[in-house]
Amino acid sequence: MMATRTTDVQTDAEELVKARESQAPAKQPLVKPVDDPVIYPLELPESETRLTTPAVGQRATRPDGRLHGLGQTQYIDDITFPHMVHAKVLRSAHPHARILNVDTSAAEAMPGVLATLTGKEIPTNSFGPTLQDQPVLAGEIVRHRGDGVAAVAAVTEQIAADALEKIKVEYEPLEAIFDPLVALEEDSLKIHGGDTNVYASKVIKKGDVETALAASDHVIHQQYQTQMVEHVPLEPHASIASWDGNGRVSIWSSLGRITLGREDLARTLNLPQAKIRLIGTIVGGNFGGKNEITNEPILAMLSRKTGRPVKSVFTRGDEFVSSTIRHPFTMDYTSGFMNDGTIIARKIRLILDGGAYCSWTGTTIGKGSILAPGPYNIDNILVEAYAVYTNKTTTGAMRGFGAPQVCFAYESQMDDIARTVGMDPLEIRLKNAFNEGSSSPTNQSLHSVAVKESLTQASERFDWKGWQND
Amino acid sequence: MIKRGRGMACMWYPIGFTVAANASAATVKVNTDGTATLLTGTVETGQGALTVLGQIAAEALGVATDDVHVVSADTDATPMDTGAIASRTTYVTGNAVKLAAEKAREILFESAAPMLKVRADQLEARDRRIQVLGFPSKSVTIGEAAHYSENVLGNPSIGSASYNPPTVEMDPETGAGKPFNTYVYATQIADVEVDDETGEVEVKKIVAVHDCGTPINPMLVEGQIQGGISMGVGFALQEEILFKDGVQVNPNLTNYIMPTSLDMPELEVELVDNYDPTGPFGAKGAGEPTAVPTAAAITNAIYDAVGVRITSLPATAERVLTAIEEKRAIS
Amino acid sequence: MMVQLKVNGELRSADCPPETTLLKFLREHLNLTGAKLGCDVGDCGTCTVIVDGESVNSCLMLAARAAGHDVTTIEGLANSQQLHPIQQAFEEHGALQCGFCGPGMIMSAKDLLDKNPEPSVLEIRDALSGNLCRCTGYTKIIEAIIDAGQAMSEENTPA
Amino acid sequence: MRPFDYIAPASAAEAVAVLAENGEHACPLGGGTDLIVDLKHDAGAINLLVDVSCVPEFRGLEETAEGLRIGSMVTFGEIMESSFCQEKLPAVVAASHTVGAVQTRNLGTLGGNLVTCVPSADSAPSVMVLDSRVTLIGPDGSREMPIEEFFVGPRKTVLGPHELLESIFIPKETLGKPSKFLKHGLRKGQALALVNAAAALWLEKDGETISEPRLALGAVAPVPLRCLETEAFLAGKPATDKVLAEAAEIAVSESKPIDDFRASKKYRCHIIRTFTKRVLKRSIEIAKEG
Repeated sequence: MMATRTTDVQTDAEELVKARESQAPAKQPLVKPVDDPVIYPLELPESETRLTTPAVGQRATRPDGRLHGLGQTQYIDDITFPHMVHAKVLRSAHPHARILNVDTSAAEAMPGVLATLTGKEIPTNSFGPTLQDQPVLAGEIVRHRGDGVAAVAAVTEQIAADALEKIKVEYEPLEAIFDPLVALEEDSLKIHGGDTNVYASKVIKKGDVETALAASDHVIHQQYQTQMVEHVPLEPHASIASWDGNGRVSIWSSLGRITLGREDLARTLNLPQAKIRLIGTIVGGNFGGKNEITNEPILAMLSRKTGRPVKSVFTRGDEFVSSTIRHPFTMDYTSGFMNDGTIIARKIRLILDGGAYCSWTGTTIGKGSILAPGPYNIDNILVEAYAVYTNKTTTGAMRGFGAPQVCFAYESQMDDIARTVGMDPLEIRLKNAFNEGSSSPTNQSLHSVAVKESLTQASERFDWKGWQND
Repeated sequence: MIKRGRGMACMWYPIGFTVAANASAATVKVNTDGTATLLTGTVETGQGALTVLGQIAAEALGVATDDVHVVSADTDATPMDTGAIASRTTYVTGNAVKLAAEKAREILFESAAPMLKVRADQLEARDRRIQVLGFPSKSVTIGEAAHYSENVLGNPSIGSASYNPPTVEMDPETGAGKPFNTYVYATQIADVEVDDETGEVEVKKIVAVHDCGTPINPMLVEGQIQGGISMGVGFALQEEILFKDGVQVNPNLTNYIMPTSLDMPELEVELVDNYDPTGPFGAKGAGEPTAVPTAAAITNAIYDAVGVRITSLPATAERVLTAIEEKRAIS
Repeated sequence: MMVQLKVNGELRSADCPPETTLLKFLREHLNLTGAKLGCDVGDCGTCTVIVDGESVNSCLMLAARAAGHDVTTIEGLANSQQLHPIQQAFEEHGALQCGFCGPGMIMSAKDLLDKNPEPSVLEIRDALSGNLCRCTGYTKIIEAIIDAGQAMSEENTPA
Repeated sequence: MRPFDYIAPASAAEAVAVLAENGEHACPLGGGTDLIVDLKHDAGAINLLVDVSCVPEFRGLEETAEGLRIGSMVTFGEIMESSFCQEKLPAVVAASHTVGAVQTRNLGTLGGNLVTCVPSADSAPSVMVLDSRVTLIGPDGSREMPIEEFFVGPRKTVLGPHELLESIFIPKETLGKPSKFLKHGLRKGQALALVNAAAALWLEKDGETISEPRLALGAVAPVPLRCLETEAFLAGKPATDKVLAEAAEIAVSESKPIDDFRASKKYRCHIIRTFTKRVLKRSIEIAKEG
């Protein structure tokens, strides 16, 4: 049910805020300057690169680049609407807990606070690109510290932030798991119920890896690990929602994928897609981190409750704690190879720390597994990969979907193989690298392959052969 | 003592989603003065996607980049797009844009054919004109053709199209299949200095040679590679979200250590000459793969410098020094 | 409190609460949104403006503290005829991608080039170390600043 | 930020009076690079900022017959740009250069850095090795003390409730004394120090014997640490690698580094050892270069 605050209450709140005149921002300069000091160039010639045909291959300058340099680009936080209010989200106090009660009454009573929202009020409180296992605002359980538990809309950001401190949440703390290897254990606590914390797995099998390892001149094994990494877009996630008299909601968002974003909004808000307009602005850095909805449904609900446009901008802290991050991988690599450096077998096991929710793990485990053997002709391959839930920050899409992790492993091992057989790192790679028409680990015939070309060209540019260590 | 080392790493990376449909649609409308408007549902997230898509539309229509205005990212106005993800925009959305522009161009050819008294299939669009193949002096401007088409024949030059990369489902037991339609390849080589008394690693230079098929805009591809490397340097040496009892201990830019301008090496970037017949004008993609091989190139260079294998990232000074000391203890 | 200061050569004033930072004052009271809020604690540099000829993090400076001083923001660089040489060079080099760091980056570059028109690469890197960029690896930004410095020197050299 | 009031007094006396009038609710504001960040997180009881950054008594670099007086509100940028400091106080200039980045150095002040009194304060070791003294001003007048006595604990100094740091004084005897500052952080730009080290010393006429050695380390103890035992060991010793190695061990034993997410105690000890040797060695080289 959508509770709408009465006009009286709103007016009261506004009066109170007005009374605190010195604390509420005055939106316009009181002394209007005679000449606005902002003068933008209007008659600038275009760069030749934009005027030349053929267009492909030109080092064409970017029309958005000029506006960036002028400070004229409008990111979400640069947009304001009349009567716009600000939302903040309260984050979980525990990595894993049952929510017993959320009491927002003290927050709602604060002057300047127009509405609050809890997970129970979200029509369909789940989303996710593969599994819909993530709540918009946690309803019954929080599974990591970044989970939102309640939201506030207030006339200023500061009042909204102050109001969060007035929200009383009763938790029953639950056992939490932070180590993916512990989460894999049979008797471990199951973070999303069921009988396992493994929520995605992948197998890539080619040839007969065990026989080939047994037939190899050399077998080496190494475990590699990578860490959790944040995207750090310079622009924090931001959005504005505004409900109109026709029952349509317009949402300006820093999302990088609006078509699917609108599907998620329609689902969570239980609205027809035609009633939702999602507008992407210039995004101030994405890198995979802005490919899911975050506060958008919350703002839509708050806009409907308050009758005002509602904006929220992540703090830098929210950006770390509540947006997705890169999956840490634990990677076991065993390679079998011959005295001449030919790699004949590679056996790989990948454990992905999946964090609290699935997010883009499906894509990450898929790409990570397919790419894991590296760009090499290896006839016998076995890759087994598992993603497990932990009570940590949600891991999702980040530039490369698992590829930087597995590349760290397979390329470290290439050098160790080279050393084992006494070959130069360049030679071992040239010997094993894909050719045009090579068969990939999934038996796909590859076209426009350029591994060897890139190796040769890079080595020449670097002067690999002439290089001396000192 | 400062020890120097070099290391290389190569990589492969797919374009688009893993098997799953990830379509893009696009609409191109040629205005009656020969300029054009492109509608795309993708979002500019900094890569220069809109510039590249505009260049693709311009190329297909035979006009210049500046002649095409790109409208993007509004679900009320622009066609569906899977979005700025999976290094797919140039390839997938680019193919959709090219197909849409070609449809609009076909309408121009049909109207220009009677103007030039030839068949439509004898025409080409280039240098802002529609001209007879082999007889470039016999031509009309694209604006003239578009005006004639829209205002005389009543057949506005508009094309809409979509593209989804063809894939084949993977076998659940073996993974066999065709999860992606195309891949890109690259090699990066790092030159590093390691202070063997502190474990500090200074990356002096990285040479990066990447394949992206045809570079639609080489300047933007270089920018992608340089930026990807900076993420790779952070991944290799410094960046890590740390936890204590499930709480992040460094959720801020003071203590989460990403590279500043002083931490980035000199970068030398080149592109492999390549052409993918399945991509728009031979193009594949460039976004994500740029960040892939950097860490391995750096840790291989660390090995070359001081003889220790870093198996756990990031290779912080403390971790490198610990490895050096362990090696000394053994030998 | 009433705060009056000079912004981009013009006297501007507005009534704001005493806790208003210069960044908030510029963005919310003067509608100059070129300076950005990226971290709010002086780490990222997206809020960089120049006060009395020195670049500062406007998120760490109170508007009250800037009262009576001379503030230059990204909006004050170009005029109706031309881009500032730094803006021109950034555009030509494709030095900005997502652009969010751009206004701060350009203001830091201006602070540097106003004092040292021919900086070395290391001096440029040092001058930009308070401006984080996640898109570009800083490479094209540095190239653009070198070019802009040359262009500014030529502008200032009598023919 | 939570609401607070702001006042910019015109003199030191006025500043002290305003602070005294408002008790614990008032807080002096310098460059603000630390305080404004703190206030954004939690303002506590503070509801009045007393901006002392432009108070004339706290400003200015002044050369007197006795030495150099640096007003507490002199910014790191101003120190770096001063040709006098570049010539006579290269270690202080070098330390100033490692504080934050250009924008924070243009706001942040030497006095503010000392008053904030975090163990890793970059400026502290560089002024400690020059036998600096500080002058404080409060309701009961002013007092002066060696800088080492100023620091009490993490984020705690001897400053009384309404007392302010007026200036830092560097005696003429140490102006131009061979000195060096080194910092080890987790990256090059905007680095927080894991360890920072400053040294100053003379060589006797023989060009070998160390005289009046000073060593100070940052981020190795609850307060910036003057290594008195190491100094006592070094005085009168020849400037050999062996002596420096022994000095480094003493410096490690004088330090009490912490274990935290940035680095282990073991690693910090290692860096203390390495950096003590390096900073002394560089100081000796500078002394030899004359």
